[in-house]
Amino acid sequence: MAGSRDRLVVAAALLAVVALVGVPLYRLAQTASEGGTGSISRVLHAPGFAGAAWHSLMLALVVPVIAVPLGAATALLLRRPDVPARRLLQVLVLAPLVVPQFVLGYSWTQAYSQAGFTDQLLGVHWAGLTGPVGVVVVLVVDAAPLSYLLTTAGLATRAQPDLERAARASGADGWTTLRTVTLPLLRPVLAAATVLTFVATLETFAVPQVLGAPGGFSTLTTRIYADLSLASDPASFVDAVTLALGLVVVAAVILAPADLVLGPRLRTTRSAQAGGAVRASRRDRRTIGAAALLAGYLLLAVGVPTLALVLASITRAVGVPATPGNWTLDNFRTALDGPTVDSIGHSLQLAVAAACALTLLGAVLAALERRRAGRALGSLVILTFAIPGSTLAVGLLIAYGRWLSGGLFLILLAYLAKLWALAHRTVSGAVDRVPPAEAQAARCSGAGPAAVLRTVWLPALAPALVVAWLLTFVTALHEVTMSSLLYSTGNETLAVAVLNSQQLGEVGTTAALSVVLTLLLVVGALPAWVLLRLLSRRRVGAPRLIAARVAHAR
Amino acid sequence: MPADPVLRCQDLGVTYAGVRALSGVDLGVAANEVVALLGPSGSGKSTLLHAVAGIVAPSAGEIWLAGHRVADRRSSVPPERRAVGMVFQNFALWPHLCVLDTVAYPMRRAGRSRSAARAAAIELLDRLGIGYVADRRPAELSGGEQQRVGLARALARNARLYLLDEPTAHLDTHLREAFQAEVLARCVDTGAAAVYATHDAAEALRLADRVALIDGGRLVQFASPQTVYAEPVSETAAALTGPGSVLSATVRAAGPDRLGVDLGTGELTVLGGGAVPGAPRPARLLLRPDWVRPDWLGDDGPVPGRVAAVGFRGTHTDYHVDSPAGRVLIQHAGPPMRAVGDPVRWDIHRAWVLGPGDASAEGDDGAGLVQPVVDDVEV
Amino acid sequence: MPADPVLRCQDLGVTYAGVRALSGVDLGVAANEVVALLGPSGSGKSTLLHAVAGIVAPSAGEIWLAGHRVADRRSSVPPERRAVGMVFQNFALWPHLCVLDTVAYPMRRAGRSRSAARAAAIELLDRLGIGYVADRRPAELSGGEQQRVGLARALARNARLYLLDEPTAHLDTHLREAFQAEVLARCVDTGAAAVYATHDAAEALRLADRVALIDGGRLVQFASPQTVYAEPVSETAAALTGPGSVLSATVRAAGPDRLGVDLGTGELTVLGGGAVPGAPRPARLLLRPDWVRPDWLGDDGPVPGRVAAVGFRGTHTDYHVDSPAGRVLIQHAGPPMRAVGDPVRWDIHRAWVLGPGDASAEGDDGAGLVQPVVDDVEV
Amino acid sequence: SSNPSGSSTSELTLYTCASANVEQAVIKAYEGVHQDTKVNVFRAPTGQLNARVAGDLRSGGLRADVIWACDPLTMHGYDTQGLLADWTPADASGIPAAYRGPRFTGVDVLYMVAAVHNGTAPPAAWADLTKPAYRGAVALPDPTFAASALGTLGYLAAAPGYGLDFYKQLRSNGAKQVNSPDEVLTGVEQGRYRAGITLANTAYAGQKKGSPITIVWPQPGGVAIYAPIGITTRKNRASSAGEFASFVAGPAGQKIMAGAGTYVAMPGMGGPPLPAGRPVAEPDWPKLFGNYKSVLAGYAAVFGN
Ligand SMILES: Nc1ncnc2c1ncn2[C@@H]1O[C@H](COP(=O)(O)OP(=O)(O)OP(=O)(O)O)[C@@H](O)[C@H]1O
Ligand SMILES: Nc1ncnc2c1ncn2[C@@H]1O[C@H](COP(=O)(O)OP(=O)(O)OP(=O)(O)O)[C@@H](O)[C@H]1O
Ligand SMILES: [Mg+2]
Ligand SMILES: [Mg+2]
Repeated sequence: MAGSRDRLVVAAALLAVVALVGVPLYRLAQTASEGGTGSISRVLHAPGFAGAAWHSLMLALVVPVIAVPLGAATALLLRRPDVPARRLLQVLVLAPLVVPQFVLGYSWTQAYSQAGFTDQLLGVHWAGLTGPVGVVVVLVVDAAPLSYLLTTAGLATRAQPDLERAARASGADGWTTLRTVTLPLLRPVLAAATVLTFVATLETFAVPQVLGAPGGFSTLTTRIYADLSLASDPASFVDAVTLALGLVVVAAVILAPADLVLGPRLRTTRSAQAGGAVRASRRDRRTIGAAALLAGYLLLAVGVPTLALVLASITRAVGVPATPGNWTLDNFRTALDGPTVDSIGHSLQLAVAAACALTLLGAVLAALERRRAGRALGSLVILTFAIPGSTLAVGLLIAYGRWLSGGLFLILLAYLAKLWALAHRTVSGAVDRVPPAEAQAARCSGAGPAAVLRTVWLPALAPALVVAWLLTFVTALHEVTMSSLLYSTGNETLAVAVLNSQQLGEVGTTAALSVVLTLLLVVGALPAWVLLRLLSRRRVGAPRLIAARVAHAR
Repeated sequence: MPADPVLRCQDLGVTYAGVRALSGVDLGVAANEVVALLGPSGSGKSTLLHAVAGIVAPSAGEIWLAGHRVADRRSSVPPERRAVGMVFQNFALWPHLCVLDTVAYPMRRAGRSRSAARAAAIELLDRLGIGYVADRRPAELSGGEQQRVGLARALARNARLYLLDEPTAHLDTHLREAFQAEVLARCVDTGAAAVYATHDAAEALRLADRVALIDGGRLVQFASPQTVYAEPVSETAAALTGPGSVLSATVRAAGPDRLGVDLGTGELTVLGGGAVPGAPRPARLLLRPDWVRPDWLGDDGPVPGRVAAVGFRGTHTDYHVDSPAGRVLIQHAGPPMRAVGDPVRWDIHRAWVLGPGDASAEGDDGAGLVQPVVDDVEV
Repeated sequence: MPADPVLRCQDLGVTYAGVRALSGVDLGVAANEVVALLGPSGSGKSTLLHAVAGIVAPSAGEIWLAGHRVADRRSSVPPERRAVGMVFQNFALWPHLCVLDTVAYPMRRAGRSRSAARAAAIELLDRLGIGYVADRRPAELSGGEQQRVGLARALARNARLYLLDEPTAHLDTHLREAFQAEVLARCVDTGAAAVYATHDAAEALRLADRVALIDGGRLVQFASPQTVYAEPVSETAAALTGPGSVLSATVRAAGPDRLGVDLGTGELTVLGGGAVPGAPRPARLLLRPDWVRPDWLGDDGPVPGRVAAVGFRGTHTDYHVDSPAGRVLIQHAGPPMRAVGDPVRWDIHRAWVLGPGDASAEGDDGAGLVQPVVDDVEV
Repeated sequence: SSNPSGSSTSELTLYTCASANVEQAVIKAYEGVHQDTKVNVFRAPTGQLNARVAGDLRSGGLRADVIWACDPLTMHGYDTQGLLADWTPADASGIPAAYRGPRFTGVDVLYMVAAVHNGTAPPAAWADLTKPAYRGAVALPDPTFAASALGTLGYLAAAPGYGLDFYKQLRSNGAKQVNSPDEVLTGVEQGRYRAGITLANTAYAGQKKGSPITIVWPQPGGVAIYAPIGITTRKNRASSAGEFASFVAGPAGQKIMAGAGTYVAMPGMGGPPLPAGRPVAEPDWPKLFGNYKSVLAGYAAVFGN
């Protein structure tokens, strides 16, 4: 009967995959085929296609290669209890996460472009910002927190310091230990981070649009957007869809083999011996140096742009010096009047609902993945992550609009479809670190599957689950394209307000809006972050009666 | 053995990804019985216990618990629905639970209130002498403390059968016997049974009602401690059940339970048995240390020898003595009274003739009986 | 001990988050020497080894390796720059490396080519009898196989000092002695030394040149095997170093190495020593089993008794005998020849008088000498 | 604007890309007059609008009764798909003929003008932007993103003395193409670019707030892009669709829009002040409907990458 319950779960998951991934993709494929094979060749031979495709692929390959090591290194550094200002750094590292993508490019131009913040202040500006290099840098900064969080969650899942000590005692110095033990044990986590960053970059739009265009740097996603803006002509619409599916194909071609071949290889079965306690190591010069380096990075990559953004939000008009004389709250008033407040409410509801559902879906998938039945599911759900929001939204509209058009629920579905992979990979990376013997011991102690889930897997995976929740929540809250396409009167989301202010060309208002949003996030995410820290510290107060006993023992 | 044994394995076989770890094991355990599972490293002890617990599925045969079939090649009842208490060789403690909650865990699952479970857990921990670590996490415990937490957790489950996988490997004699007493008491009180995997012969012999010798995944012998010690079915079995020496000698039957043994110094008539040939024939002869009597003073011991190695073991001293028939292990109470090279004459009052078909068995696990002698460093 | 010992601990202390695990340990190990670290569970054996290896930093005292100070309260040389080979109590095997690469690891770190390291690793694995698992990952090994991989890895490091934390807990006698031979050979060949943590008294006594008794984080006694067995400094020490009984008797000095002992049946003059009072005075008397001689047949044994429990141990049988002076443990070769309740008279030829200031030491670890008797289930 | 007796109200769905304040003002006014009608709005930039329409069409048909686009081209696209029903405003007399068609009518107008950062000599004619004075300092919006830019392109490409050569010269003069007119404006306001082609209303708004820019209407004129409205061929289209559209196109609606700060199609309705005697250029939309693809292709050859 446990078996039947099992089968039920599997069936439900398969159903969800079909509904959220299969159907929309199928309907999009149908749409693309409207134009026959003609549209494909038209797309392929359109001027500039090759360049855009190359740019997209280049970004998707380069960004993870820089961002993932950066994030992982940060996590490994901040895991050391002896890092100065550790707590503060741990918070700041997450900052890029809370700055919405739709102002990211803008905040950087504000900060570093000619006549920007640093130019006014120090007379230095960065010409390369608009162009490939700028795009890569900003995307890296934006992506680093992801791998940082995944790595941190992984380390928190099962820190096994004794494995590293064994390496030291076998003659390996710190670096060699990192290379030969710590990192290999993190492989599944790093793989997850790489895949997610790869796809997210492949699909990113806002940053290339703002920073790429002036340098003549177009990507597939910007082309899709261009096609859509001309899509009152059905042909261009079909082109857009075809391009989007192209992205899916790229993702599939690169990821599916990696998942099926590499995935299992990276996994290791832990044995259940207690991993030894983490002990404070003496602070040395290298640690301090690294911390300083990190602080500097955060200042340049997060501090200055954010500051520029805040200044823009409180400055009367663009182009006037951000001196107190020119400060005003008008931007905030404009930002918050009209439907904005309600829409923020809606977005929060959606984000919370999506995050909760996604954390569950992700966990379920991570579990099924290890069965023969669910092996390929992981590679399937990532496909919808690869489609630009606008197109995926159309896919869902086509699939379910007949019944759900204009409701919040359709937007929720869109979020689930889009972000499932994000939640799944986050959890999946951590699962491998939990020794199977722990679950076996629980069952031999009389725990049924449900109890094992609650008492062994949940605590073990808690850090990963919190991170999954956090990531999906933030992403959903920032989401603009899908909801702006699926909303209707009465259930406006934040996107509507954002696009409105953008459409009015009121940079200040957009800035103000994103500042509000950031504050909201900080308020909302702080508890989750604290929770994560508690879990990763894994020190829970002893029950009262024990404390008493221990006193007289020994 | 009663009609409904607590445990019955029929032709049980287990394979791991091709590796055949267990095959054709037939085993029955009655209520109140403590069976020692004695075997060398890698012989399949843990595998057998895991199969009975329901952690690994058998690839062949059946497992019956209290008259119900719980596993065969097709189906398998999950561990939580088998009334077994398991001690894992590698403890398998939960890093996120403090000791108290770990031991309370099985009782919570059995539906007891948190406070009741904790109280019972405390009591159990105290009986195993680790009440003082109740609020610690496994990572903050010494090896033996971890192991005792594992023991407490197993005992905390109200089981019909306890599966103990080298439960005392990290415990000193005192704790070891305290725990064994605990288990025996439990078996008597509740009519439960226990299967106790170990490779410490002395421990197995003292503790168990019956000893199951397992080697290379097969059940070699299953009998009472005294039988497996004095009448091992094979040289491997002999090696598993305690110290001893195997010499080649000419042997013949000399009446009931009597042997005529010629160690190259004329025939001696001694107690014993085994694969005894009618007419005098060369055979492999097992001599346990307690069957050999050294004669330190005089020279009326029939067999001559020369001390090749000496090992002080506290209550007694091991003397490895070279003699015409081969190297023989002699134990004598007290500290060493002879040095390497000293002559010594000795006598035997019992011997056991090993079957011939066993040289192979010895070959394939390489565990010869004459063990490397640690005191002479030519090894 | 030579001028520059391989290891010297001075007033060494270690605390874990408040828990004081080790204090005031002074220990010296010379080249070629094998020191057994004998102590009950939780006594601080692993902590000491970890401190020497550089895995935990001392909270007090100093550690010297081959004449260099490697750790004090302020600074600590990292493990990789101490020439030590460590066997971890919980193996600490790397889940992602196959056995071969695990054992090759230290040699690779020492700068040997991959192929050379692998060849050497194979050879080492074969010597420990696990060549057949070379390409498996730890998760696919039995407990004892895992432990042997841990041993191989430690031996694979070319060290001046080997730190072995209960290295044979999961091995059978045969493998155990094979490994110990390996270690001894290594020490002789390379002039290295070894510290061997265990709680198996017999093993420690046979293997070690000197035995360090550790209890409650303190070094209790540090002497030759025969001394710690026959002349333990305290009841705890006596408990650690082997079986025995503690009786209360009236004792007086009776000449050099002679005691007058009255067990309530008139004075006997026996070998022995210890905290001997000049005038007859009640004292706690340690009797090792090999100091007690039962007299099964006649009744000329001076002390009467009655068998309270019997335990078959293969080479010999334990008889726990109740007598006026208390319960005494008698061992006799061969299978049980008396049952519970049978009368038996006995004699002693040696005894050791334990110091008075020791009752406390007994109190705080609860390890009384008269061990719970497993055969009568009233425990 | 919720109505207690839901039964008696008729609902009307408007798809638009007009800016919120304008569209909201009009709807409020309309609902004020017609208590029994509730207007649902889907407002999005042209791209999303197109996507939504396309999605509707493939899932049971268009769900809009009235479409109010930001440019004629988009509207024409819908028209050629047969999404627009025949409709002309009740009294369209006030609206210039150029903005009137059989199925859609322009209700407000966007003007593409030149904005220069203060301290830069304003261009008298569009052609001046190709002068060395503006080398590397001009920003222009991407016509594939913004219909306003496409309109401008359409006009200048056809204008005598301009054509694609003009864009070639811009390119060789180091002009930068960004996405939207708003990015152009922001860049100019900041001083990242000295001059740029952008929308009059946002530019004046920025100037009003104090951004250091000057706005000029270069010869042959600021390019006018009218935003048309029309009713759909949706089956069971709301009866009030035509009425609403007519309201927007009629004097009442125009006044309100003007009040909301947009340049309405109907002259004399007020609205934000515009410089007197400004030159205004009207693209030849019908021609552009036919050839915008080739125009874009030609442009891509210049500014594409
Ligand atoms: N990380 C830790 N935090 C707190 N206490 C600890 C920690 N590790 C060990 N201890 C305590 O220190 C004492 C000594 O531990 P240690 O592991 O040295 O004992 P041991 O002699 O190795 O015992 P065993 O034979 O059981 O392995 C024990 O009481 C243990 O509870
Ligand atoms: N997961 C596995 N995959 C492959 N082979 C395995 C696996 N687990 C165990 N084996 C093999 O099966 C055999 C029996 O293993 P088992 O753990 O039962 O031995 P054991 O008697 O418990 O030995 P020990 O006393 O060392 O624990 C061993 O040879 C081992 O190599
Ligand atoms: Mg085992
Ligand atoms: Mg230990």
